[in-house]
Amino acid sequence: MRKTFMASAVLAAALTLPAQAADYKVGLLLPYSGVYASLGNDITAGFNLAVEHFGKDLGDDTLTLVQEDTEVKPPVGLAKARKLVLQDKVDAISGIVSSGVLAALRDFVHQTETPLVVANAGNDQMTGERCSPYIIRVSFSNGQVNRPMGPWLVEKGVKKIYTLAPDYAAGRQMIEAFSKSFTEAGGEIVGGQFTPFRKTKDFGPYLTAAAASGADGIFVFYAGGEAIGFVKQYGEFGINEKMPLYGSGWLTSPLYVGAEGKAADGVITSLNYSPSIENPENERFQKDYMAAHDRAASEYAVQGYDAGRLIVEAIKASGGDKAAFKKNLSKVKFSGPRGPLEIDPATNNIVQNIYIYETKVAEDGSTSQEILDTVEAVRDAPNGCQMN
Amino acid sequence: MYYPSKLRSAVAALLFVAGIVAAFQAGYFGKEILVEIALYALLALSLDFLAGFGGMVSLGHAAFYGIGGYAYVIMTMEAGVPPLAAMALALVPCFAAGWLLGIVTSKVRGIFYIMATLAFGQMIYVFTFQNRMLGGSDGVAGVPRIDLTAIGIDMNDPSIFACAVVVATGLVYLVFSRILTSSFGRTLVGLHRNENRMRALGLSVRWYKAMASGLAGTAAGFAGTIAAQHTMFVSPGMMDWTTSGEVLIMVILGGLETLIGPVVGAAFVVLLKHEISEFTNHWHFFIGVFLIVAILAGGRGLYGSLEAGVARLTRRKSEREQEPGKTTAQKNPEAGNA
Amino acid sequence: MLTDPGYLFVQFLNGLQFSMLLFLLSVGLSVTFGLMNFVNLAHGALYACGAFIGYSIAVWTGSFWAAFLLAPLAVCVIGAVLYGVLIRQVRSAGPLTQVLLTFGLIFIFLDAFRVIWGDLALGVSAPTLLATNIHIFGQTYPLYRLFLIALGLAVYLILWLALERTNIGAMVRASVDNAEMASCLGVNVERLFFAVFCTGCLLAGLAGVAAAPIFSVYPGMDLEILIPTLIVVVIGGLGSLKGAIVGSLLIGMLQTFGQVLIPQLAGSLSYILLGATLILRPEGLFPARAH
Amino acid sequence: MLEVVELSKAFGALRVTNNVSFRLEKGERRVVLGPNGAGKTTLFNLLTGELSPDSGRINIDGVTVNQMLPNERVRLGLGRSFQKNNLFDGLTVGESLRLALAIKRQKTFSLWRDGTRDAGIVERAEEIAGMVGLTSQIDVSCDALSYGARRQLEVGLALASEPKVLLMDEPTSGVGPDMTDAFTAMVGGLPRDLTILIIEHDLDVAFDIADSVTVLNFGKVVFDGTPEAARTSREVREIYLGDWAGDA
Repeated sequence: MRKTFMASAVLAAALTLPAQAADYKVGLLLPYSGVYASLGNDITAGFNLAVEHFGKDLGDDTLTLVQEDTEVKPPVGLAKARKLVLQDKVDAISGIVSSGVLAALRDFVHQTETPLVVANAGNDQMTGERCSPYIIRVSFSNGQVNRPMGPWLVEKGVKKIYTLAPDYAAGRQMIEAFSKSFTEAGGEIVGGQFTPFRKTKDFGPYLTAAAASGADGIFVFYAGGEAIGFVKQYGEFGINEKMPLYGSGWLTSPLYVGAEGKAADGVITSLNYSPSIENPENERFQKDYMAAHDRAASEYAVQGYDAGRLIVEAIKASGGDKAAFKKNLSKVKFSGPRGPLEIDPATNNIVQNIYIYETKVAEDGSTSQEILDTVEAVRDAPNGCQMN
Repeated sequence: MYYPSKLRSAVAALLFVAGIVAAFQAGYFGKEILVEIALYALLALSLDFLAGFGGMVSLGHAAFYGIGGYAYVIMTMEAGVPPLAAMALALVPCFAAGWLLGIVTSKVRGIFYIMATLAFGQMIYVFTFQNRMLGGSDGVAGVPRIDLTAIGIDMNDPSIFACAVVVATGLVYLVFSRILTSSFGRTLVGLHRNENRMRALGLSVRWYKAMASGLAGTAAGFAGTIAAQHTMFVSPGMMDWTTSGEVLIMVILGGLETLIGPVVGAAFVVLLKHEISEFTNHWHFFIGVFLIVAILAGGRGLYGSLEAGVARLTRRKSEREQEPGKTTAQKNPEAGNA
Repeated sequence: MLTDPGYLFVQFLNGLQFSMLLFLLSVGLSVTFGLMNFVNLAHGALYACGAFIGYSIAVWTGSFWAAFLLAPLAVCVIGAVLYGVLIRQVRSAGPLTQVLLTFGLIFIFLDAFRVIWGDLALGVSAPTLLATNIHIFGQTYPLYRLFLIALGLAVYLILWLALERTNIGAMVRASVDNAEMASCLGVNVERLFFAVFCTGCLLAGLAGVAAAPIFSVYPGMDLEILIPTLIVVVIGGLGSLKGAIVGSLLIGMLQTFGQVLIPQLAGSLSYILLGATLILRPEGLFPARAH
Repeated sequence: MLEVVELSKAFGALRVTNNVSFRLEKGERRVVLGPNGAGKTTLFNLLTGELSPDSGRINIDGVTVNQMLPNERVRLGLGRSFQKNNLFDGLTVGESLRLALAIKRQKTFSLWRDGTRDAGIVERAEEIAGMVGLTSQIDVSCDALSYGARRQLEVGLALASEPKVLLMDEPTSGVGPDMTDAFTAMVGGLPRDLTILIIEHDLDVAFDIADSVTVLNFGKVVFDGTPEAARTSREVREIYLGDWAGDA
């Protein structure tokens, strides 16, 4: 699918005096079919909203968007990236939901020196040992989201944890990051399992094992359909009455929490965004998103929104100089719906707040998120990243 | 029996020339699509060899694609084998896996064979997906391409790479065309037509099935080594059983048991997919409809229908030339294939 | 943990529950396989139909039980239409044609689900009556899952009685054994096949709606269940009720206890079992047709 | 050339082949007769190797073949035709015969050369087509042949495995009386040094072709002798009158 979006303004031209004007082209590389299609659509919606909010005063510069579907297949993603760079001659690419696609693209964008503004994929390595000056991540790293939960839980008196996550790279990175910070803070991982990715629908056997492990709580990473199945089954087995559930925030994402029902009540998770964050940026974002799409904006939409804003701000800061634009992408700082954001020059990963929140399910089934704690400006260690 | 008829050779030559022209004339994305077509063509024609001519309808063909890709990656990136040698060596495990699969499934037929190959493919898929040494779900990036700068060829030039892939596909086509006209090819078709009779005539059936499976696996693996270099990346997604299914669709839409038909099918499906995805994300739907229509229309596929049409025309012409009543039955290349 | 009988018993129930779901799916597929050598890869899509339609009915009427009763019927109607329009025309064609036709159907269903129900996973609540849990051997177990187990066993019993004790059942068995002979004896094999096919669709729809409260409902759920179902059918042997139930129990238990005891292998265990079966007993454990 | 010694085979309690013995000299043509259920097909399958005997021996050209697989026996010189046509639909008569010859002459291995086009094989295929009366239809696809022609090709394929001993399973089943005569003439025209064992139901065919006759009943040999002796044998007549009245 190819949609072209034009945002330009003549009005501002008289006010500023750019050295020159440039026509920017940005490729949105996202899954629009396949299992992650809903994520791709949310990110696109957020991105477009950012262009609407912030792209009105671009001066003589123009911004054109080209959308391409990655289908969640790394070879397809790479082929589309090549098309965007070599044929459409885009100045930057944004998007990328799955880490597999990101891994496939890494060398290509690095070699062609095409800035890639990652709006979801969280593979630690891409802002760690395999980092690149051209890969700028405004979403999160898998470790970043989960690390703060370790010390926080220990502080709340949770000493023993059983872990569960799907058996693929992201699942393992999330659990490893949590386990490390949790044990360093004095906690103990009493057991855990990695469940076959997208092949596990029945979590009964794992939940039964977790319940019998003697842990104080369960820490999990599940997203999408797996999250719904997991949380519901957690409730069905009555484990919610004796063993609290913790995890990374996708578990109780507003997208799915409605389908999870009562069982989601009291689940405590950490994430880089929650719709209930209170600041004017978030209020505006949620209000306008709701007006346009008739539903609350998800954590994916906000990543698209911030990616879009980052690109627009970089354009504004560059005065029509495309070389400066590439450099400015990683220098943009702003306070958005997620709070203050900046790009860590050591890794090009985002530095952002991580919110620890509790999901509340009311009697009538409506859900809300109560932020219990905010861990400010979480920054990843370089993890072997050397920019060059 | 397979004959490289004039029509087949003409279509093959036409596609080859079109491929070479496209390699130099098409836009960058056009070159991407060209390589994608060529890779699917390799998979489809080798599957046609196995399924169309040999009667072994496999849903595990993509596993060999993956084995070839991963073998190339392990050899170049872990064992330090030079890429060109690695490309050749990577074919060994592909042949071996295909051969073993052929031996093991030699007594399994029809739907059971389909299931057995599906299980084989899924086992390889799950093994790779869960194996962190092989990069697990994320796969392995940074795969090197073969280096032919010594003879003045730069494989990093998209046109040269696309051209090389088209030439490789053409060569594999010629090799399979030759194999199908060899004693082995004749025997394979005989096995498909009547396995019991072949056994009764004294043939040790399983060795031939193993060989056919090994050869098809080798060609699919060869495609895998190219795919790994093309994207400079391998991932378990290469081996998903739906990839095998898509290749089977290409074989059918192009024309089963024609060898060139599946190449036509690969080009058709890949182009159709890209055209449709220009205006909708729901290209699966349209491919599904096309497939069903093609099957209800007789299942000959695009090239198969062309061949049948030409055969009908020439038959009518020769009937007109001969006196009525003196016509002898024609040798029908499509016979028993409808 | 592994020596705790309560724990093992609950895992056994988990295995049984998964087996019953597989049984509901595989029995229809197996008998259509056996009766007419018809390969239906779209069987999983019919299961997903049951889940999606069930979801919509549950949302509209506010009653799970309405969905539970109506969704299977709706799937049965969809099956009947598919049969009339497409399947009848290829039912005597080779497995290749059937595989491809039904593969095409998978593609069509996949996008149809996305267009109608969207890309997001949906949840269905278990009926209030069953949305609780009970205590067995000091362990908590969801009542709804016990209901699923009972449902599977009840369907097995009904099918067994229907096959063994009724005229139609005798006709089905005779036709599976030798369709030519049966049609010589005056059995309308065509109509019988249609009836069996529709029953299979009904059961697939039932499995879909019954599974919806436990699993979530999302596009792609059909492909995920298809492969285990096919494995059950092939391991059990084509066309036999006994094969379907034994195959389901084998795979269900193997998966469940595999996940608990040898998690590293859990993903491949059923494929290994399938491979071994095909090598040692290519016809499956209890094929209906003696060869 | 072919020797069967005290061959027995039982399915459960049912002894389908009970201590059967006979021998064929080189060039001898023997017909095994018997009513339905006499154990003819079981005997045939024991000879080809589809079944293995409980006891007894089968010798081909002095070699005991009890443990051999069907295809190994074929290589040793045991050819067979099938009761139901078992042809290569989609292949022409010539292609089928050349393929069969290539298998026998072990020319099926090459991945490069087409051994079925070797001069020797092409000539021999034409010869065999001539022997079974299909010269004019050599380029016709098997599935386009008439039923009778398909029966002829069935025998042609068996001949193409260049057997020393040819086993034929009810070669005239389903063919009309005219064709039966033509068939008898065709067998009569086969090289005299070819040893032939025919399993038959039809008495007349048996008497026209055979040098010797074996009659089976309930798995046992009840008669072994010349066709003339069989005609006058009381035992044969009893079975014949009892079971074969319809054919008489």
